[in-house]
Order: sequence, then structure tokens, then C-alpha cells
Amino acid sequence: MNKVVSHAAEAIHDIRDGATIMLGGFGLCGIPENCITALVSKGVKNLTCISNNAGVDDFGIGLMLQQKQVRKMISSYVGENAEFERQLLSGELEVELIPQGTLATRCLAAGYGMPAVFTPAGVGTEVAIGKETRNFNGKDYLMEMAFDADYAIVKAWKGDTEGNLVYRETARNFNPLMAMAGKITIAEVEELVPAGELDPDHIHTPGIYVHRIFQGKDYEKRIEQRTVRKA
Amino acid sequence: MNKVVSHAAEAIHDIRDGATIMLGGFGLCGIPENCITALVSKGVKNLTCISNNAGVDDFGIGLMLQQKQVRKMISSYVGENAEFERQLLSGELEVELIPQGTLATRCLAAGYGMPAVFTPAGVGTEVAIGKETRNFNGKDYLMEMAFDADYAIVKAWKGDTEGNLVYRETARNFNPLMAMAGKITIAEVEELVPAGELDPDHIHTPGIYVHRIFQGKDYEKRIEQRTVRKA
Amino acid sequence: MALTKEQIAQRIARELRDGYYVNLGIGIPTLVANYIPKGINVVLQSENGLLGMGPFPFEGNEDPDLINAGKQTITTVPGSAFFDSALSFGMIRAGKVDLTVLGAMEVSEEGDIANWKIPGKMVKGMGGAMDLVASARNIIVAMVHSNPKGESKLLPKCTLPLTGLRCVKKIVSDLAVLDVTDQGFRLLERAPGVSVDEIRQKTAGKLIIEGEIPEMVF
Amino acid sequence: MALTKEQIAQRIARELRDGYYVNLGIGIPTLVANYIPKGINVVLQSENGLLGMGPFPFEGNEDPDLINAGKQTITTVPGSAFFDSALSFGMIRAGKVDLTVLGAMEVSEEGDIANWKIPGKMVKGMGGAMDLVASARNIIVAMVHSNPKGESKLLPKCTLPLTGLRCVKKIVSDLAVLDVTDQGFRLLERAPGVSVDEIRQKTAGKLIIEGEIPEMVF
Repeated sequence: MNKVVSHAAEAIHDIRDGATIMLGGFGLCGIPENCITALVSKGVKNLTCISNNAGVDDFGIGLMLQQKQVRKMISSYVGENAEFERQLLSGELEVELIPQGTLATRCLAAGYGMPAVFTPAGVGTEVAIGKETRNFNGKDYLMEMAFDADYAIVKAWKGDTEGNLVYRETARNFNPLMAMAGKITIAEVEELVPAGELDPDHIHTPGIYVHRIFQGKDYEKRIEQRTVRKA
Repeated sequence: MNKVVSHAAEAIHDIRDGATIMLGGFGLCGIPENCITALVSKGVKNLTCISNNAGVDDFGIGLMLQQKQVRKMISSYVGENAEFERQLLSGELEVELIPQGTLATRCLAAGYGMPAVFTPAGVGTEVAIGKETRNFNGKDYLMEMAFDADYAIVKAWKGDTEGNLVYRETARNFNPLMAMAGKITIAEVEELVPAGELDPDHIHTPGIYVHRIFQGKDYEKRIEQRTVRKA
Repeated sequence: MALTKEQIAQRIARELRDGYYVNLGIGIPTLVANYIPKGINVVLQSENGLLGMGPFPFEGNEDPDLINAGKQTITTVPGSAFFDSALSFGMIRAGKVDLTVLGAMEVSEEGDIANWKIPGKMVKGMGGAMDLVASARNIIVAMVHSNPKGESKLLPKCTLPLTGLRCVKKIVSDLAVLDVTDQGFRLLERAPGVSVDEIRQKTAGKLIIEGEIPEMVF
Repeated sequence: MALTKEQIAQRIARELRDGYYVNLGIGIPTLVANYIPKGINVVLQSENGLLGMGPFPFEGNEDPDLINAGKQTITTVPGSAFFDSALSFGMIRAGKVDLTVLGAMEVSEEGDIANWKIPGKMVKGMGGAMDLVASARNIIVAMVHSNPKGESKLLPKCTLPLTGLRCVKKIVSDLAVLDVTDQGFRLLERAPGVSVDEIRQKTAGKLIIEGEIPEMVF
């Protein structure tokens, strides 16, 4: 069985209107740029997107928002996007805000086959509304459910033909978690190598979680907040 | 603050009679040989040991059993040890058998600050007795509690002075999970290197989980089942 | 003629599909790896923390850090990955392993399995068996049809302490291949020279026999 | 004189102890890194997946794969480690991070905190704030004592939507250092030249003043 596809369009060919998609990345760091471009070209609509952020106006998930492809955004922070705000206020876009650690842990739960997890995040806040609260050892926790996403689309630094993935620095973020959580997981990598070239001790995402993989191209890797110090 | 200690005896100096200790390893693979020897020398007694296995008669945790240092063993499989069997039948030793994945996941839960997790392992069996069973999406799960151990003692391949750990091959097994789960975590490594020598992308256990670290010596790394094929 | 252990393994290997991730238990299931059909690529998972398990090492190449769930020295194939025990059982629990093959002492007509404990004997523990049977999407049991006393091990209800409930999907015994269905054991194939009558006689649980039952060919 | 932002950060930095793992929020908390006392070694955690955060890079050395939780380009120090977001919040939830410093719009005398949402304004999301306040063992809030209208932000009850319940342990404002106790805000120190009376006047929540209140020295 061959997991390798030739490009993003092939990798996402069967994503239909109304699908639930996880997209890796934190801010613009480690986002699946090629697949986002392909989703925009394909014009698939009415998507539910699970991603920590929603990109900026002209990059990342922002490109999909411009084309009004997203019906619902499930994120922890969506602040950097004027078009997002416009659609939200006009009612075109629905947003569900989730604490960042809860978002990560609900991915983890899916990848580990755990139907629900307990976290104290959001206890006593509006996040707790409608959720079961449970006390363990004197502390309250919310029961949060594992995500159930049709697709996970992630970006790794290197990958091999078996689907094993290695991430670089903080571009790791949500990518390995979402890779585990998708019913179908698509990985785009900066460098695709033959099986056996990656050190098996250094794999971040074992290939069993990855269904399709391809070597991406033309990565822009835009920096959101360029901060430097004086030499 | 210096996490580096000079040898096993120093690393375990404050472990007292009656402590609950996690010990990494699967079979005899990846076990903290130096610390086990030091625990035997120290003669600390009445221990509760959480470890997937109980060693063999003359190696691993078996050495502690010989000295009758263990009051209770929490494991998934304890089959390779005649002295273990003798103590169990005579009532000197208590044993709690836990499914292997449940053992691993209860360590994970502790390391992730999750008080409890759900797993289908053991539903409908004697493992379920006294435990809450809960149905999610038509499937039954047991609620299993995070471990609460005084110490975790793990063995890694390499470590640095910040406590970051890297494991080798299947010697990883329970080690990173227990490293996360101990209130005090002690790591013995085959090679201790200065901070900065390990690739930060390759760390399996971030140093925040490790309180004491030392370079072990004289590793025997005994093989339990030597299987080979003909050339 | 009842199947040999090797033939049981060989028959189970025919259930493999290209791209499968497979967990093979200790004993007969391990032998399945020797009969993977040509043109089919499967990846073996070892629940102590490895995907891409290879054969035993050549003498002198044993690595104490590289063992399988049976604690045997092994090798890896290209494209393998190591991970910790929680992720290992996590991927099993999440249904990412396509097929699990394991042995059993008893299987009930509802698919319950008992394979870890015999009352009165020293209990060694369930290891990963309870996790595997409760989590795996597709479980094939490799077993002999009767115990040494001639008593059936395919029962209406298990008599031994259970390992898992309603989880076995298929059985390959020394006498037959059977699916576990809502109605009971459905006979699919019989060992060469073994009659349907013999299988009926040696199956204590409810047995469904419909139409002609083909003989396995080796 | 009310403290400057830099002085608030400087005062908070005195709470650091050798060996601490510290998470610094966006804004004033970030400045704390500039005032780590000599001889004290702390490791900075960035919740997007890094232990061992270093200063901003020199111009030309920015790495788009290396950012902090504020999405700023950063560097690492020797001994750093990268990990995914679940492990990052896992170590926070497990109490492994010794100190979390963050900003607040309001804090109640019971230690409730509000810092993520203002009704009527565009809601950007809580990011990791709810996880941090609910999980961290030790939380210091860096804030100004009053809003621009002169209204106290240290209240009997928060008026804004909560981020977390009973979690703030200490406040360093532009006017004072206060512990959050079972009885209310306990005044520990006052800014140079700021009177106890002024602090009393600008603290709407219950304020405990016992004995002489020392002035901070910079």
C-alpha cells in the first residue's frame, strides 16, 4: 500500500463540503500551507475547522475564510483576522472557543482512543456551561470529549514513505496531536525521504497514524511577530 | 539548581521504608540497574513497587524481592520469578495485576495532570470490580485513576544536566511515562552530557519532569529471551 | 487431519491485506509472520513500543535494547518507529491496528475470550491481553479446538475468568475457520479431511452450518 | 509614585527562586525575563511547546519555526526541549511549572481572575489562559491597580466573564504587592511614595492591613 501522493490536490481530493477538518499549526508556525492552498482551489465549502488559530487575513486559514469556505471555527484564539471578525459579526461564521490545553488534550484523547478526559481548565467559567463537572481529590475538573474529525491535515519537517513524521522546533505544536486524531490524516512535509532514513528513535508521529503524505513546495513560512534584539 | 548527583546511592538517599516507587523497564529491558542495586544495598523495606514486571530471580526487581523489600507489587505480568511466586503464595507479598495499557495510561494521566482516564481494557472482567463503568458512543469503558507515586526511577540512554532524557529503541517502554508520573523522578543514564549537547527536537522526556540524574555504570543489560535466526 | 500450528498460522496469514498494521501475540500468532503472502506488505506492531518489527537477529547481532512483547530479541525493518507504552496502547485503543491475532483458552459463542488465568494455578498476569481484546477492531483467535481431555474450548459461555467481552471476530482452530456472529459460531472452512460432523461434535457453543463447507487447501 | 511596567516586572522577578520553571504571559510578564536576579537560574516555558526559551534573536537570525506563545520570534538556551501542545499543557496541569505570571483585567478578593473577554467587544479567545490559571500551582498577576476611569480592578467579585476561579496567589500592581488570602487581599508592600491610604482607597475588594507596610526599594 502506497501512502505517498504527488501533491496537495491529490491528498485532499476526497474532502467534501461539510467535512470536519483539523489543521495543525500555532499562529502561522507549522501550518499546512500547501493543503490550505489546495482547499482554496478546490473551493470546498461549509467546513468545520479545528485549529488553534484562524490565520491572518491573507495567509493560513484566513485564505479559506476569504473564500467563505468555513462555516464553523473551533479554536482557542482567533484575534489576528479582520475578515474573520466581519463574518462572525454578520453571522456567516460560527466560532467555538476552547482553552488551548483543552483543544490539545481533546486531540490527544482521540489519538489515544480515550473517549473523554478531565481538565480543570474552564471550571467556573462560561466554558463549563453544559459540561459535567467532577471533583477528584478536592479539585474540580470538566469532562471534555475527544474530537471526532473526518480529516487531520498536518505539516511536518521530514517524513518518510511509511508516513513517519518529524517536526522542527515549535512548528511541532498541534501537528502530532492532530495527526493522531483524524480519521484520515494527511501530512505535508518539507522533505520526503525513503523508509529507513529517519532514525526510528526520533519519530514524533509513527506512520500508523498517517494515511497520505507528500512533499510540499514553495513554503513561505511567514513570521507573524518579527522580534529581534540589537546586536 | 543542580540536578546532577554522583551515583545511585545519592540519588535514592531519601527513599524511606513504605515508599511507593515506580520503576521503568519492560522485562529486563531498560531497567534502572544502578538504582535497584542501591536500593538493595540501602535495605529499604515495605515498598510498593509499580513496574510492568517483577524482574527475574537474580536480576532486576527480583533482587529486591530476594531481600524481601517489596510489600506490594503493581504490575501487568509477573511470570518469570520463582521467589515472587513463593512470597505471593506465603502471603508475604501482595500483588495487584493491571492491564499493561492501563498501567501505561495511568502513568500518562499522572504526568499530564489528568486525575482519571477511560479505557475499555478489563470491562466485564474481574479487573472491573469496584470500578466505575461508563458508556460512551455505545462502548463501555472503565474509569481508571492516575497513579500517585512518591518516586519514579527510570533508565535512559542519554541525559543532560538539565534532566532531558533520550531513550534507545524498545528500552523506552514505560520509562518516559514513569518519569512524568513521579513526585520525585530519578533518572540514571548510560551517558550524561552537558546541557546543549542533545538535540532539543529529539528529547523524549523534558527535564522539567526529572529531579535527579546521574551517569550509571557497569550496565549488564541482561537478555531474557535470546532468539536468533540462522545465518 | 487437524492443522499443525504452522498451518493455523498459514491460514490466518491469508486474512492479511496490503497495508495492514498487525499485532501478533505470543505462540502460534507469532508464526503468522512467516507466511505473509507475496505482494502484501504488513507492518508488525509490538506493544512494548515498536512499529516495523523484523525477524530475529542473526547470532551475535542481538541487541538487549531491542525486544518484542514476548521479551525476545528482534530486529527492525526500514521505516520502523519506537514509542512509549502509552502511545503503543493508545494506537491500539484508537483502532489504528487493523488486526490482532492472539491465542485463547476459551472463546464463547458471543465472542467472549478467556486466556489469562486458570483458577488454582499461579496467576502471571494479563500483560497487554485485556487492552488488546477490548480495543482491537478486528481480532482473530488462533487456538486448538479441544483441550487435552477432548473438551471443547468453543463454548456457550466461558468457564474461566474472562479477558474480554464480545470481542473475538474470527477463530482459526486446528479443525476449522469460524466467524463469531450474533447467532453463534458460523463455520466457514474445515481442515483437510475433517468432517463437519467432527467439528459439530467438538464445538460446545452454538454452531451455524449453512450450505457446503469448503475444505482448506494448503 | 506608581511603579512603571518595568518596575512591576522587576518586583515580580524577586519572587523567582533558583531552579524554577516559569511561564510568563504576554505583556508585562514577558519583561520579568529581563530582571532575573544574578545567581538564580530559571527555565522559561512557552506553552506552544518549549522549555528553555532564550531572548529574541539578533536581526537576520529569526527562525519562523521558533516562536513563543505570543508568536514572537525567539531563541533557545542550551538544554532546551521541544514538545507538542498536549505535553506542554500536561506539564502545566501536573504542577511541574513552579510559577506562572500573567496579566489581568480584574481579580477578586477570593482570587478569581478575569482576563479574556469584555462583553460587547470582539472576543479573540482565551488561548492558554484558562488552562494556565486553573492548573498552575503558583500564579502571580501583574496588573495596574485601577482602570483608566480610576475604578479599582481589585474587586469583591469580578464583573467580567471569569477566566478562572480562586487561583491567583499574589498580585503585583503599580501600587502594591498583595497576597490573596482566605480573608481577602493582604497588603505586603507599597510602591515608593504611595501611601497605605491611597491603596485602601483604590482597592474595592476586602483589604487586610496589618502592622507596618514596607515600601519597595528599587
